[in-house]
Amino acid sequence: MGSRSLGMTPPSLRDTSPADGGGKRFALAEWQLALPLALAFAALFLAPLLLLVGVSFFNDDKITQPGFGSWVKFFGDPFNYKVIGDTLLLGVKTVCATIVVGYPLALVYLDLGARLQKVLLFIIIMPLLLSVVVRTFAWIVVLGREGMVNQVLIGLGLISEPLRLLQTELGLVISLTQIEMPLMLLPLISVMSRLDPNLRDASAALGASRWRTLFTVIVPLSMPGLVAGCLLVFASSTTAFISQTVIGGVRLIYLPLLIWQQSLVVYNWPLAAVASLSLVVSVLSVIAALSYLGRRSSGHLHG
Amino acid sequence: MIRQPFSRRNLLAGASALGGISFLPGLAHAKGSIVATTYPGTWEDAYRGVVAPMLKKKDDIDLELAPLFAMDQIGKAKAARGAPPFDVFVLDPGPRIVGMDGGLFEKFDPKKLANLGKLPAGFADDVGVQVSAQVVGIAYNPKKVPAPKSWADLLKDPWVSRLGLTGFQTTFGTSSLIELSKLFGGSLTNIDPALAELKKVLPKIAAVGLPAAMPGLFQQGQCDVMYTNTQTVATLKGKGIDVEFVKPESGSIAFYTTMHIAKGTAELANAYKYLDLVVGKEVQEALTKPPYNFVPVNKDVPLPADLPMKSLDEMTKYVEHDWSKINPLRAAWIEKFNKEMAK
Amino acid sequence: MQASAPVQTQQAPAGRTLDVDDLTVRYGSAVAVDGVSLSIEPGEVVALLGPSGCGKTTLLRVIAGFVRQVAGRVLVDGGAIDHLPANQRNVGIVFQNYALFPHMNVTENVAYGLRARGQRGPAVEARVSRMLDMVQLGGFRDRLPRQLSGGQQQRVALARALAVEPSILLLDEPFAALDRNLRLDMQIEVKRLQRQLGLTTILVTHDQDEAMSVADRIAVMNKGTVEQFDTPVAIYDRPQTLFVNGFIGTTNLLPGKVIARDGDGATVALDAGAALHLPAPAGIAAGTTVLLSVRPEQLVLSTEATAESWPIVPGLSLPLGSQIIHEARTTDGVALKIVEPRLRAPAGDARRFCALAPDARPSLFPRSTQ
Amino acid sequence: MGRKRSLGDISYSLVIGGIAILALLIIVTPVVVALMTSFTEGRSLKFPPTGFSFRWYEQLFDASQSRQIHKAAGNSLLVACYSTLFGVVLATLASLGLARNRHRMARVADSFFMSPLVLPGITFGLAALVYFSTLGFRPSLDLMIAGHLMVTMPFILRTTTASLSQLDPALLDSSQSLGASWLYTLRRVTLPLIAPGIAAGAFLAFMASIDNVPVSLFLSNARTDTLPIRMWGMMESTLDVRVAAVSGVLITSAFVLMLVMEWTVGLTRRMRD
Repeated sequence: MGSRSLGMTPPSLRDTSPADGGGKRFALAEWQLALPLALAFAALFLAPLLLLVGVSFFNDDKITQPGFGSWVKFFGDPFNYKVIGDTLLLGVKTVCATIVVGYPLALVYLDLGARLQKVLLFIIIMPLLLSVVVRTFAWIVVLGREGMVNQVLIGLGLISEPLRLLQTELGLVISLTQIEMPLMLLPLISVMSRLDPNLRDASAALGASRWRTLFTVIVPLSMPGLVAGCLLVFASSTTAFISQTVIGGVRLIYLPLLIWQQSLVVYNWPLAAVASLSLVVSVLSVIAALSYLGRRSSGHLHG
Repeated sequence: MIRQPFSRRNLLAGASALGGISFLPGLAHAKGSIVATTYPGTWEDAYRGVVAPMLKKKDDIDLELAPLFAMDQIGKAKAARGAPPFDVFVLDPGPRIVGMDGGLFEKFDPKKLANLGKLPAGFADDVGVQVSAQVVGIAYNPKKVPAPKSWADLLKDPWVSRLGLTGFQTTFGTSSLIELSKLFGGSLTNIDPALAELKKVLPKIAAVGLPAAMPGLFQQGQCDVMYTNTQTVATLKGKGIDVEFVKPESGSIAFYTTMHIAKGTAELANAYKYLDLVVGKEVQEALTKPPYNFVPVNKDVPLPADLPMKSLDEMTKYVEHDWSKINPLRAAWIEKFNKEMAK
Repeated sequence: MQASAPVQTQQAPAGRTLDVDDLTVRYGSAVAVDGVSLSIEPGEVVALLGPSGCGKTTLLRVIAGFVRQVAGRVLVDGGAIDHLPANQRNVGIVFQNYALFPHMNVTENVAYGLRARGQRGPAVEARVSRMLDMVQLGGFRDRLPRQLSGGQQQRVALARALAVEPSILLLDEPFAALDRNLRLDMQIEVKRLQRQLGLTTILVTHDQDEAMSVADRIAVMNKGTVEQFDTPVAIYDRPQTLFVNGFIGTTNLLPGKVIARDGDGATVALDAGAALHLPAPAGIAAGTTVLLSVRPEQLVLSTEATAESWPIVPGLSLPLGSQIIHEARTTDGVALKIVEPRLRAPAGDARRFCALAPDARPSLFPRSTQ
Repeated sequence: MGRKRSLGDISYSLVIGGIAILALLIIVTPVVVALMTSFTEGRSLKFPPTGFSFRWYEQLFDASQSRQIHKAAGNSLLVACYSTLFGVVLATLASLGLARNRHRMARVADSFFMSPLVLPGITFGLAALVYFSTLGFRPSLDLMIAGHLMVTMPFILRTTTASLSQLDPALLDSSQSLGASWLYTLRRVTLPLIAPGIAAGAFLAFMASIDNVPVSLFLSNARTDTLPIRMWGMMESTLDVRVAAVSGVLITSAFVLMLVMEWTVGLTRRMRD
């Protein structure tokens, strides 16, 4: 759309070197500055991924017999479907949890003054910059059988036996909620703080309750941010290998664990390649679907 | 060897120039370095704490340790295809056979060990050298649960609800599960009964973890009973954790741990120096002491009193498994365990 | 009036001539500038005037060297500059938003062009001081652009463009971002500087008042072509196309038909109900339907009917400063605006007839068939 | 105001406020807990910590006892510095070339370069291992730098492209018509103005590299262990209390770095937009 009508500057041709004086100039097109990155990208990113696709079409772990054996083996096993399903489901659960917990925080952010907003934003971003290992470690201490949560709950007399939180999906989702929350909040806050503050006042002046305003005005208008957040959280939580194994243990099997076992424990590269390509395809297709919905909803809003 | 895009030394020089990390002692240039694997946990602590400083002092060689279980080492080495990621393996009997079959080891020349004479006959061959013995049994927290008596107790209350379970990735896990299986009609090559029994009590089991995670889970109180080796128990005790070792009624499992030189290593001479040091009296004696409690192989080092055996001759009284029969089945077992134990 | 000769001032350096020769620019399939030719005299100020998208900015950018033409030439003092990149054309340019470097103070901004040419030392400082004195900003040398008002920013932009002694000065909507009062001051200021330096200048604007007050000549552009290139007065009084007529000033368009021709004149029967004898261009024959264009101040109201007046229905009257604007409607439904000095206007709406003022110079255009 | 607060509005404040507080707790608690446990006197990780001491920090900073951790930290810093450095050069060049280019191919290339952000890290890690070992390379720091470069470069590309597209094109045009060469314009105008964007991106890339597990996991060996891998090992096997001390150091340095970045380049603003 916009890019066509604005597509005025031809893809190149700002002169660069005046070194040549008059006459013929050696003109380095500006886009060629992207070539070094393009080369690095091709050699270090695309080539490995293509090779991985190639490796998946071998039958044996010594990579000598080409064929579809690994694909047949992986998708012939119903267990793997369950693993894929569980992985995607974990992503969905984490997304839901971050929305439920994160959205109100974004609302509160909107009501704060500029100074407090800055502080809150700082707090929100901080975990993002903390090592995942550190955060996961912290959750072991918090969620453990003798950890903080259980001690508090027992201390309050709410439970007599410690809850089992580590090595359960509940514990995993809790810890992922913290780890992924910034990814949800940043796009959400970005979109919400661009909303016209008068909208809420207008809604209130028209007699809508705050709940009504929330669901009929704010939520629909913040949809693009929400979708962007969901996308990031989903992509990140389905592949959060460290948290999945350390908090989840080995009874909860998700694709990353499977890939790790196949590649670095059993050392069946073709099968690991199949598993990781399945991870890519399934995660990316959910993401594609989400962003399609996001585009539709934002198209809806902005005509 | 493969030429690297930019030399390591350049990088390190650059790194110290970048400031802030120049205090790192690792940057001091040593005469040589060697990468050896070690098992995570006690082995890692012991080799870092005892062996590495001795090797540095004696031969000015930097010992880099890669904590990996035996199967992982084999996997990494196989994957590297001729460019071994480390110079020396430490392996249990099963993976040792896999490594031999895969041609992962340099032919070993026992005569290059100055300490060869101190080892019992047959402890060094053209594959590698035995450096310790491991004893596997049950560890439990005496403050939380009574002492279990047999492998079967693990599946009964009160132990089962405090049990920490791990699969077939390790020798101690595999051996323990085989022993458990035998009690329910299984055999060396049939672990299905054990899995079937485990599955019945699965909802009660406190934790299922990666082998490396077990000591941590025990320490955190996530589980209070597990199968493991004597060294792990010793390490946990050393940290002030309530833990005791029991020998199951059907006997503890014992096996020798061996070290091997990786095929294609660039550090052949240093590897021999390292192995010679490991079986030497000094190291063996130090590792025998708490909190490491290794079973020594050097004839000059007496077995300490608190070990479960008095001399290496007793090894025959312990349960030993024929790994040439287990190995072909193991990959399938790992997968099976994953699937059966998955929620 | 004639197309004005360049205004020479005391010992000002002679400006350059600028010739644009049959210039065409395309963006993809769209033609932005379509065979434009202009000849600009030394020291002259020419305004490129037109609605947005008419190609005036593109023409400016071609002269500056930012955009490349597909055909035609640009010549300064008779020499083509098309092969030169923008940084070797020595063309000064002032942008609408001034484009001051936000991370540099006033001095650094003004010195930028000199430093970029490798000049250093006291000569640069002296030149910068002179420029800043010239734009009366000597006391603001260490301020950052964001610490200056809009007018001050514009003076800095001007000083920066002039510091490198450009051969041509290009002004791209330079007054658009200023408020009304400041705009007039700055227009005078720019004109003063331009006269003082004798710089050949091109001003791009969509504001006809600005073009009228600053430019010596105006090129009215529409859809990539120049519709008329003439002095402001000529453009106002004698628009050559309906577009120019409509774009410059306010006008009333009265439909009618030529009923007779004689020499330079024609008799036009207005649909509103009057027959007028007017000077007419040669191309309009008897029988042609035409539009008569009359400026609001060239119409008068009267109480009585004559052969040369037509009846109207009076509407609102709005006083506007010294003038008063009357709205009215002809009997065939055409809306009219009539302006007269407020003091001369009688109260009430007894005047129900409209006619041309005695000195009116209406224009006749053939009515397009569409 | 004078309007009476309805039941609905009160419930709104309670529910939204309550959940927001919970959210803050979830975000902050683990960080605080990790910090607290690092000062324990006990030899194992327990909460609440038993006693207060710096012993684990002392042990952590002791060169002989924690050589391996120092080495891993050194490796991490090295890999992060180099991959960020290369990333800054490559990504800045690329965004200079592409950010203002409206050509369709430029947009395609841009989204291509951003794709490592959504590709599961473990997949790329495996792919890189397969690729490099097929080419005959041993796992090494060099490979890790290459791998990290790919997964962290998008951060720099994103912030740099954003600040370039906020840069007024008239500034570049003016510079040019004032006689400045492309390079002079780059040096004096473009780079100074987009520098905060580059710096913010470089910071994010640096932190992402320091934190990276999936790529390091596949491309490291014992010589080239990185800090997170080392910590993961310590955390899994022995739950060494030094993990808490390392966490403490990391939390503190991340906090300080963030403050510095906030003051110098307005980090939070850049991450919000």
